[in-house]
Amino acid sequence: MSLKDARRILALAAFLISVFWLIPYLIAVSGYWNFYFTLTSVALLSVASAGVWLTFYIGRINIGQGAFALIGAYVSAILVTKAGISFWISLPIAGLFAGMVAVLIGLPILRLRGVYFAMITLVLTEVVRLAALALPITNGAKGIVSIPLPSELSIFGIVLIPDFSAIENPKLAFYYTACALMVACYAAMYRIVNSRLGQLCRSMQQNEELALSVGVNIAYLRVIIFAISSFFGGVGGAMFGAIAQSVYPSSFVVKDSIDFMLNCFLGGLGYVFGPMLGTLVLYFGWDLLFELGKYQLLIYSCVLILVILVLPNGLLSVRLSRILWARQ
Amino acid sequence: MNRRSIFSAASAALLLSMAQGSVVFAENPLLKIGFVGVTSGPAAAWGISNQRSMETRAAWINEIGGYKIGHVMYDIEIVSFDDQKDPKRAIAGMEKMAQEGIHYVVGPNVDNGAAAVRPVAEASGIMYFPYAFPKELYTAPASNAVLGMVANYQSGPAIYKYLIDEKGVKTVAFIAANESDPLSQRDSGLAAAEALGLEAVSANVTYQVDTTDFTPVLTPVIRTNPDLLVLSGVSPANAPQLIRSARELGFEGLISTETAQDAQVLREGAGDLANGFISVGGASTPEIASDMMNEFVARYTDMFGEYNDESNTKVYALEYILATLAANPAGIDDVEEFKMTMDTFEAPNPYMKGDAVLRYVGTSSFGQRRQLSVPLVVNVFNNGEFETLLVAEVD
Amino acid sequence: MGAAVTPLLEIRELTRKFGGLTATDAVSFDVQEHEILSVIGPNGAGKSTLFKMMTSFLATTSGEVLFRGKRISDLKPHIVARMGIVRTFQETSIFKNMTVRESVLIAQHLRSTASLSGYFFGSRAARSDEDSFGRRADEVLSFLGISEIANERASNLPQGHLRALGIAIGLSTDPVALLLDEPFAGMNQDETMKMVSLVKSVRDRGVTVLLVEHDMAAVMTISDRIIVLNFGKKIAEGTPAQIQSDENVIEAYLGSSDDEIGI
Amino acid sequence: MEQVIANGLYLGAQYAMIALGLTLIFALMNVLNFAHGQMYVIGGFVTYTFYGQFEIPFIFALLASCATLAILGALIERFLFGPVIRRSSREESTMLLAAGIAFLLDAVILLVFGEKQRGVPKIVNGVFNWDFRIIMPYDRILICVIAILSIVAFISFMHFSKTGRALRALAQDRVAAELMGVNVKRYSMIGFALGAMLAGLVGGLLVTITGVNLGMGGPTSIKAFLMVMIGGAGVISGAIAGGFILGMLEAVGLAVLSQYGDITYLAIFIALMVFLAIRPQGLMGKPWG
Repeated sequence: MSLKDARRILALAAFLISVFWLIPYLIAVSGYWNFYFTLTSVALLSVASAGVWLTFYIGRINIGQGAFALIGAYVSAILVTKAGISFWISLPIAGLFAGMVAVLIGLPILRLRGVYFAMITLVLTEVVRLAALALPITNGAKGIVSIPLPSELSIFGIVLIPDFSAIENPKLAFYYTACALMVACYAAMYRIVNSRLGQLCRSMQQNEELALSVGVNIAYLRVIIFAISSFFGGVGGAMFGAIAQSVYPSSFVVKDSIDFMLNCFLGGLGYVFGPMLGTLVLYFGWDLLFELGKYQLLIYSCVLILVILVLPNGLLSVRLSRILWARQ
Repeated sequence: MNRRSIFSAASAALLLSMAQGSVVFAENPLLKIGFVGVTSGPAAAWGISNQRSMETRAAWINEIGGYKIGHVMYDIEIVSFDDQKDPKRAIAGMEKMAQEGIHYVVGPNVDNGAAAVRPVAEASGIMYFPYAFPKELYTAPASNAVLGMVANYQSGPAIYKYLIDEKGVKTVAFIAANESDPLSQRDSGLAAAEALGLEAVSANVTYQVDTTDFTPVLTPVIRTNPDLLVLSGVSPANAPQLIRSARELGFEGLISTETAQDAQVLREGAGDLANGFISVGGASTPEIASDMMNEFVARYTDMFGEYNDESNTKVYALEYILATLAANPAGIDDVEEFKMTMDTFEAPNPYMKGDAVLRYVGTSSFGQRRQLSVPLVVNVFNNGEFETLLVAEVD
Repeated sequence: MGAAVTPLLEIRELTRKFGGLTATDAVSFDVQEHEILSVIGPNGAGKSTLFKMMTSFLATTSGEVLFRGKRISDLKPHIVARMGIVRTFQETSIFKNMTVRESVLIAQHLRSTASLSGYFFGSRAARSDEDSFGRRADEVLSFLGISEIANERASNLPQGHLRALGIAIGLSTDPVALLLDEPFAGMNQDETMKMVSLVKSVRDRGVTVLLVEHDMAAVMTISDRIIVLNFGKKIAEGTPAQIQSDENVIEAYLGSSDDEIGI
Repeated sequence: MEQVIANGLYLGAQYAMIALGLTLIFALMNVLNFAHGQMYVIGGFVTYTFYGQFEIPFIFALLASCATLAILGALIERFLFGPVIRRSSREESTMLLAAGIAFLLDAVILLVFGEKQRGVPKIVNGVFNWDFRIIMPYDRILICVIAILSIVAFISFMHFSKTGRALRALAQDRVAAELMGVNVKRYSMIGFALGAMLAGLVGGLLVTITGVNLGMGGPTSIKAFLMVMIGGAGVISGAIAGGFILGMLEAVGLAVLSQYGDITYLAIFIALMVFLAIRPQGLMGKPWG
């Protein structure tokens, strides 16, 4: 094992320990219970942002992740409330459904690049919201409310996940679930980026024509990547629906789509863990500035602009972290 | 590594600011009341009128030495959280309120926010006072939400009935923004109108929230030539444009809405064209405003430069919370005590002339008392001012 | 029937129209195995369009391309590439932010045996692919004499190395026919001569090479045969000596104001 | 039907003007300016302040809007976009900056002008009514005419003035323009200022009809994006065409689909997606990737 590998494993261990042990410990000691929800949100939003990052990775600006998050939230909510399916089964179905929609939409629109793709995805967010308002199965404007908390998941009588409504602290349970999702999602991303798959994606991002002429099936690859991206969006959205126990057509709107994209930019498009850090800073930053009252938005935007001026290639372009983040 | 350092810096910053916060008010014990709502972006007016009316009232109370609950005088502090009209943020806001040990929170302002905070509020023992109408929030088994205003399915029938009797209205048309809250309000308004025997000649036309020119939207509606045009759930920003476009298209019937509006905005945006426009308001019209209401308006204007008539209805939530706590001081830390008091609570309404009372209502709509009895004041706009058309009460 | 070997590529009546403009007009010729064939012509003669159609990057308006007697027009570009007909482009024919070795690794994609999910999970096929790709990449780089720049970023390379990289990318696909688009453009005498010998050595590996080129001196030295296009039409075909004395060609070039072409 | 066409024309003229500034900035710097709508709102509020509050003649208030926005645009280009574009490795990164600026302007608007909807007195009273076939208030007709005149003036400026030609050269090919001796830095700033000024102008014009509030910014930007896409990104004539087409689509869509209310915009948006998927470069644009 090389030194580099050893460092990586150490960094991973440190990350896992801080997410699953240190942060809960600090929260318990300091009594800031409300950070659980904020961090849960960060974890889930960073899963959706990871999807956007993946589409950036194949050279597409994706401002449509809100649409897939909303689709995911509705699929899960409908399955749980109308079909009585366990949330834990509905979660992957929500992701898969979002992925399927992505394949259908992606086939025609992934041919586009640059702002053209960006605009279509932006319109897509609005289309899904309007469809949610118009379709009967989504219960229209009234939304789906009073969704039960996730129930028990057991296989052969062995309880894998306890019933959330029965446990003492569902906040903590949601936090652990969200973090587990996040870790799984970023592990998958890391693997994609550092395998040949990642090289193929980068070849597409940098020169689609050349990639095509050396035999890369870019049409197939980009649909697959877009589907994975939307899968992340769907899962993130479904989980949010479970926490809020309600879904409305306006649960994820254009602003969310834009936020997902901004998370990626802020963290750095060249770094796998960019969207995670970007989400943390953008989302958590807003909460921290809560004390500023009416100047909250002013200070928030000024800080944001300053960060962009100093680090136009994202937060992670500060090289203090070669150990943790593989530079692409 | 990075994440951890940000986290600890954050905790430090928060601790520091909280320490400062508690130093400022030292004389009386502090009672914190929360506000979670939208104070930035397109719908900012809703939340800001809410927040400002609470801050005005709190400053006023503190100036005169505090609010007496039990044997203690409390200073009131308003803790506000801007949810940006995003249900995810609203949950974070409610968590923050729980963190601050707050048990009474005004808001959120929209349906999806109110629905989203419900799990947190119930788990953390928070009573919240949304300005959102979904009945599920107020009907058992839900018990922590209290509707902060008159719902449109309550005010609508009162207005329609009045217009049928007094103005001979027979046909009605609805127009709403293509968004959850206005659409729900349109649907319930439509049901109410039909129950009263009105014929709905147009109820399907909607507009995008970001519409700035309503002529194309209204053209087909006006063609149906209704006696009454209802602007369901219209935001104060859109109301003057809608009125203006309708009048310019030659519409001569009545126009009404079941949401609160601001006279200044109507005056600027539609001028004389808004004459005769019927909306729901609070109690600031001269006919019914008490001295206390007038002083409230004066103080609000002092503090923030300009009054917003939407605050007429929004002044009540804070007053109700404090008065109910005064009636049963045990409620300060225990919302179950508060809930028990709600069923019997009654106090004079300081903002209205006459013998109006503050009490909790809602049994006929929700099966339990989970609504503030805010006077249902129906105003008509005339030459730049609101005049009271009728006053009613909801049960 | 005659005992003539089937040509590697047969171009038959290939036509492409853009709106009212005819970019190539019923162009036909054959490409034999192991030859170096150049396509020349004044600017706008339709050379690049021709290459694009041969590799399916552009749909044909009419006509067809046969590869070893089988029709390949209308196939997807990456399928054509997989059959061994590979095109490299002008200056931009690189992956800017990749190293030379990474680019060459990517270029071997059409020889991969593992599936995408295989690469994700690191299946046995994927691992053996990676090994063979690596060996092959090193071999190609040393063959072209550019091993020392293997870990340089493409965006940092000088002109000459860029072209070599372009050829390396083309060569790593293990092509049957390599279509080079202006490989000598913007090079000085020295660089051009190096490149010429490089192209020749590629052919000596058994690869058929097609060129689109402006540099007459290089074309004349390197080509076995030359096709001349003018205004989308083929006006001449033959050995360098034949072309140099062809009246149509001389007229086409004199008639054009293209003075970079020194005939 | 006449009413529908009149509505469409009127909507189209105002949309086209909004899209013009956006497409100019896009053509020059390849920046998708998310803050364009906020600039429009500021234009509206400045005119409101001068004309509505201080009762200065409308035309001067309008000029004040233009001047404010031109200066603001120049500053934003000089100190924000310029440096970031030079230093970022992927040009999309400017989107984050644009969004940051949009947030900032939103915050400033909220603090300076407040949360309420604002309106100004009508500049012309009366309604043109052609036998109930076309009903159009005179102020709308006036604004529509001014908008069309401004568009014509802008196009002439781009074609016949030295600055305009330099800007067009810049838009076509930055490198070539630099080689031809165009001062790229200076003209980028002028172009951005001009784009912002257009936003201010249309904001100032429309405040007389639609009023203004702080929430109009974001949706306006998005609508402007759509128009630019329909016409073709970075093409002036495309933006104008896009504006008129979207205006017509809305007018016709709302008239035809009004009984299905909820799905009018759904239909418009889906049609847009299909159109863009088939013809990504829009009506007049060149493919860009």
